[in-house]
Amino acid sequence: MKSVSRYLIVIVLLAAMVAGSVPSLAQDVETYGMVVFLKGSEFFNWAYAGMVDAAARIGDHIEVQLLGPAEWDASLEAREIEQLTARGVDGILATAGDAETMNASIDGAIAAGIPVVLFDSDAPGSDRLAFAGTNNYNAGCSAGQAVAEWHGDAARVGISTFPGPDHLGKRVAGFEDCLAAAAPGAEVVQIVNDEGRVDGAETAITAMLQANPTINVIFASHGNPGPGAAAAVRNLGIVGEIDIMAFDFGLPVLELIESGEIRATVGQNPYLMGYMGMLLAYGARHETGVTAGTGFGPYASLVDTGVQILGPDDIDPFKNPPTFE
Amino acid sequence: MIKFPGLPDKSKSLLNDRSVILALLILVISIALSLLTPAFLSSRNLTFVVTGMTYDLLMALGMTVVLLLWGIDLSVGSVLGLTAVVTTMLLQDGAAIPLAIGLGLGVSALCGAINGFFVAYLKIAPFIVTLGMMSVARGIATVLTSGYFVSGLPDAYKAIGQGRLFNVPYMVYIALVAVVILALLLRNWRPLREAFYIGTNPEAARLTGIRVAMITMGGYIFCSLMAGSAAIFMTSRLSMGFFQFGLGAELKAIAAAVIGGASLRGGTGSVIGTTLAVFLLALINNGFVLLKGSPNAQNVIMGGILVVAIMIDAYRRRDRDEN
Amino acid sequence: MPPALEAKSINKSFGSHRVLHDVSFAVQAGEVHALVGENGAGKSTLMNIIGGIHTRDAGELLLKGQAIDPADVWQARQLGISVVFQELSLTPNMTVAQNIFVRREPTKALGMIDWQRLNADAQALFEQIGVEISPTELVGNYSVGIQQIIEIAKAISFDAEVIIMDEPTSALSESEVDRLFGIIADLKAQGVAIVFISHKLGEVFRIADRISVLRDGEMVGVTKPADSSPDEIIRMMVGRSFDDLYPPKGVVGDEVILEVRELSHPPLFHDISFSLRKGEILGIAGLVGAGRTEVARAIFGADSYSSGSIALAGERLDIKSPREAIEKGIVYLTEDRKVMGLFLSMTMRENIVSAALGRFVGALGILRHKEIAAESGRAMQRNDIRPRDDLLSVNSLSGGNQQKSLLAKCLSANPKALLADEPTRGVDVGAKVKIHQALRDLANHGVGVIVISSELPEVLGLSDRVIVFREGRISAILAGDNISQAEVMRHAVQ
Amino acid sequence: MQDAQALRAKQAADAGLLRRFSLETLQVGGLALAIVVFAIIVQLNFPVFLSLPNINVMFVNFLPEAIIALGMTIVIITAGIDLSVAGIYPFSAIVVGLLMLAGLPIPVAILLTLAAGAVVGAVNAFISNKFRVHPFIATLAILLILRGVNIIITGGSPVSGFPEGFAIFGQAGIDMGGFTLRYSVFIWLGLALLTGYLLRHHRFWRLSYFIGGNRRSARMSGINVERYLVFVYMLSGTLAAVAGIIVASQFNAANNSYGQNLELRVITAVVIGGADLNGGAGSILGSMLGVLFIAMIYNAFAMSGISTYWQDVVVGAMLLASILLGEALKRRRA
Repeated sequence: MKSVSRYLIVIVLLAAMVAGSVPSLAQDVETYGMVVFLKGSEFFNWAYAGMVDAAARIGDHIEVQLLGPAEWDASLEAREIEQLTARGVDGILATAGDAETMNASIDGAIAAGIPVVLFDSDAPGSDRLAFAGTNNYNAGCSAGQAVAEWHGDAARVGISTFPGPDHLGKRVAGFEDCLAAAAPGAEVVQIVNDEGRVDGAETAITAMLQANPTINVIFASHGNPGPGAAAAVRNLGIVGEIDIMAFDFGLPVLELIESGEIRATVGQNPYLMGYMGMLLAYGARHETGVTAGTGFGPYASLVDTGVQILGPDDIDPFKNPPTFE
Repeated sequence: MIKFPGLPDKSKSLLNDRSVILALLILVISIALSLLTPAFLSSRNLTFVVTGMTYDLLMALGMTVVLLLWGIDLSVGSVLGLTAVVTTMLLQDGAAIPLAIGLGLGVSALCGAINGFFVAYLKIAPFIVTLGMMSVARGIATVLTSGYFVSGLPDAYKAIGQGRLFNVPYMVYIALVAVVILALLLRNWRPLREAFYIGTNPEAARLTGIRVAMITMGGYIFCSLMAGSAAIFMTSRLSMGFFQFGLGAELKAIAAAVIGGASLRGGTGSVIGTTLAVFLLALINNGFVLLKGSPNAQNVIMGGILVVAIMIDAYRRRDRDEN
Repeated sequence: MPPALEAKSINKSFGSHRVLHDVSFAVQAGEVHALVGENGAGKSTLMNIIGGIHTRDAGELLLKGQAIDPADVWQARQLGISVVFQELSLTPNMTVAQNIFVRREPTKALGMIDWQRLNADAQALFEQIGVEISPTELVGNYSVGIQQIIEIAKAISFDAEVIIMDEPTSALSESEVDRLFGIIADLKAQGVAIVFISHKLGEVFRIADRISVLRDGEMVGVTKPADSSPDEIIRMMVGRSFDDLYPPKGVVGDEVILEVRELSHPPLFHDISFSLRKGEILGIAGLVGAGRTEVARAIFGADSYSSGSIALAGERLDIKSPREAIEKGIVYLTEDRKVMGLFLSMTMRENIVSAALGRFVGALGILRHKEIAAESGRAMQRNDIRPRDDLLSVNSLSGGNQQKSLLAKCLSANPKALLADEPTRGVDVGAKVKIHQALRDLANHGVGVIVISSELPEVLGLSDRVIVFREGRISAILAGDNISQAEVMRHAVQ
Repeated sequence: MQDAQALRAKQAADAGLLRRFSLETLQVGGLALAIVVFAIIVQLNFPVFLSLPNINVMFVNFLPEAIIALGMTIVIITAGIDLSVAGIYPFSAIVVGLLMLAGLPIPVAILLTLAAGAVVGAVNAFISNKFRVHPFIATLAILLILRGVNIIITGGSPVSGFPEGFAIFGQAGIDMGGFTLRYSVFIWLGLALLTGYLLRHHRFWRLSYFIGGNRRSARMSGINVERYLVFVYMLSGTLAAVAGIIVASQFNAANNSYGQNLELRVITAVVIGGADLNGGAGSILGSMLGVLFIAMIYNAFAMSGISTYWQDVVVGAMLLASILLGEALKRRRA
């Protein structure tokens, strides 16, 4: 039976690890959870940093924690919300990998008396109290307008994205609409599937550029294809001939902006999303007597955190992303 | 007088019949593509098809050896991610390039050694062992980076993946050399020859005096090292490290090796076949983009190719399976 | 009264190869009818056709005069024809009772198995044939010999009118054979027709009422044991006569090659001590499960032992793996060629040189294919393996040639001591003679040879000395030219 | 006489502690013990852990895995594997949604979806049988195809807005005060008890152990192995469709992203539960405990606030540990 005891030792160690991280269960401690649809992303780390900082501002009795599936699966994210609900946390910040899928879990949390604030991507059909985040259509639109400014009617654009996520679709639609509006002669030549991967983007964009030598702009609809697009342009030895509009400001993107290989990126404000989200949730938890829920009072229902197009001169503040633990 | 005819056809020859089928398929698709789009048949495009397939090729070659040994390695994608993260983090912290690469490859070899130890010495089903390693390696990569991209790599390191000779990236030469050497070794090198025996009948191999456990373990280490090498190329080429590198790569590698003639029941596998299969898949992907296919259909196409490959293989085997 | 089973003018070809040519065969109720012939003569094909595994090209099958046409094993069994296969058809991870009654389990409502009745039925069956086997034990926990009896019990449980036994004694010890023959006698008394396929002519003469001989797909004759002799049957089988199955004995030297001292690995074997001399063939007899194979595998490093010592040519060895054993010069020819010996889907050449690759490597472990081809060619010729094409896969060879390939593989490792475990199992007479001769030649060249065999005549005919095992211990070491079978048996069982 | 005595002696010698219980009992017992110990330790630190609402969430969250594991257990017992469940699961969620949106009555939509799952299962078995490829490859191909099909038929956007009555399968339930005991839990319980009982006692279902234990001998026993495997994979496909329908109802939406790596979670749970990938061994009870174990680990992470980055590491390590345990037991008995 020695082997069984060996097995038990593993379990005990694991449990001890869980137990070791127990927060002090003092009465006044409040716990807030953040649920993201893709854990382990620089973007969401910025958002979490905002949440952590906001929590610290409120007081050191606030504890926060980050949860989320490692792969993009909206149903797994909904599960995390349900677990936090069952645990009875004081507030949840969530980002909707798929709005429709999240509705039921969000409504469940609200029904259990837990304020839920969405950030980054909204679930407008749910009972969520508030949303703080980028309007993705507008973000795409800004990029489209910038590209129109760069090249006017001469813009020939290739887009790198992958099918599935709602917000990517909105960005691409916003981009296409605003580009067409600002430069009617411009054209989106082809959209390729980067499978959400950097190396996938490199392969797909290299092929796209060869099939369409007229392309002079690449729009990356999310964080990963930017560096892939730069590598593709490097492959073809046409650095400088193609303007890349990346998305978000991961460190590799910043580096490439500095080196001139990426012209600009669409910078969202994830830190503010987390910061505002935390404040909104805390506000909902501790209502002040001013009528809430109508967009007036301690928490608003919609906070647009905005985007800015970041060029080489704008990127310094983003070079030191937050770290945890 | 006894005649000594050439080497037997089965998996020993450089060109077995599977390779011929694949080569024909490649030819047909190439002709079709060059007729359909002028962009296809340029040396530049072909160079990039080959460059783009390097990572998949390295991993598929490693997988071929593991399949040959009647094993499977589901952890290669995660090992790639872990190696990428470890190497680039070391570089970011200012480690010398050879040291960083060495430690990175060391980590991948360690993953392979753990897989191999469980499979070869503890006799645990490789599917499960490497499934566990898949979780563990990816998890460690996540923990190490907390999800951040790793960047700020020295230029000399980037040169590995981005540098060129005669306008062809170094890594293409390295991959080609790897293919040739491995093809020769698979034919002539004793440990790899013995791998065929092990994959065909492990118990008989043991009683024949073949170091079954050691060679099996070596196979897993080799497979992980190939994934690690892919990680070095990928990070230096893309100038970054990321814990999600290699996500889903294991299934691609297995599919390529099987299409190339390896069997999940061990004992067969061909370097040339695997190489051609990877090339075929890369061509199809390339053609897909060149012809502006809908991005949505890509998965269906890949799955469909696997099914077709299965059918062709079944057709090819129909005589052999009589008994 | 029509015969219990009659096959009329059966023809069968595989591709262009004609396996059965107008074969007719009949067995009466209450008769034991032996079917003999060399491997490849078509016995198994004939039985597979009767048992529903293969379909015939032409001819008729009659069961008690009624034409039948079984589509598969199941149908044949339900018609009353049960084949006891050489490769056991049992599943090790299920209990004995479940194995016997698979698909016929007594059920309650809705197909739910009635476990009590199932086990009781199995118990009753074992009582009927007079064996003590637990219905609830997993089959995998029983030895191959007992499994064979379970297999036969399964065949009987179909209320079979015809039972076909394909080499039923190949894995049985002498006492188990006696038990089986008792069962056969009972079945016979109940009017069951039994077809008994065997290579062991001694057993055939002991039990058969009639003997049919197949050669190259044709029925060459039917005879009664009383009207015939083993020599005559052999002549019918091979088309020529054999004066002697065994080569003349050689000269045993004094030099000890292998010295085994007090080798123990409880509970499998205890205090095994013997020495093997240069040029000697040392036979090991005993019941299956007496520890013979276990000792050989321990000497070879395939399994471990707990105490004792082994010395080769005076040098004490500490062998931990077959690899080390082979490097030192000890080679083991396994009893189970398909599972543990050969690489069936690989070529003959690859099989033959598999244990000797170390001799053909150059710098950095690169193989020298020319030398490999030459060695393989020599081995093909020396061991008379047919067809003489070493690039065919071993799969395509007959059992005898497979066994010769296995021997060739062992010999290519240049052994100083060869441990041959059942070297002629499942092999026809012609190949048997060749293998015996090869072993003796080896001894004459100064190799020490140990032959483990369940066939007493083989052990006695081949060996210079005989070690008898009983329950994991050596019960006797017999020498001299006139060891009798009875004497060996006495030491083996008592 | 002689042998019977020897046999009895052997049995007596073998009747050590480990032999007295079956391997299955030991493995399932060990796992159950581990679950209890783990639960106690977590409970001591997080009193909410074993509260009814939290236990309810643990179950509900892993209900799809638990239902799919029922089929996977049988597939693995027959020495097969079914990766395509991770494709069938979102596929059936989408299909049932699209059919309802097309105006079909709920029962019809559900029946058609179950049939679709069964058909995909049959295709798996067909490819594997007909072309003699390992089910790993056949089901992998189907998984890739289905992932693509899911994107194509939805255009990448979610399907939602189902009729109200559909909520009964995944959302509605009995109000227990602090939480809702969903009807879907009863669906799972019913399916688990049914498959567990049939697999243990039904003549036809038990054949899966014969096929996995020794395919050749199964053939010899007159079992049509190919046809049986069609049944097994159809069952697995249908159960994946059940899970898909439940998840669609639970979230009132369907999305092609559902089911990422689901196949691996299910296989992990089934293997932790004692099933042997070489076939011939496994039980529904074990698999359900395996799912529970994984569900507990995930929940403990949500409870404790340890960086969930460690989750993958721990689940992988648990998988390896449970395999080591199984091997150690097997070897001890050998």
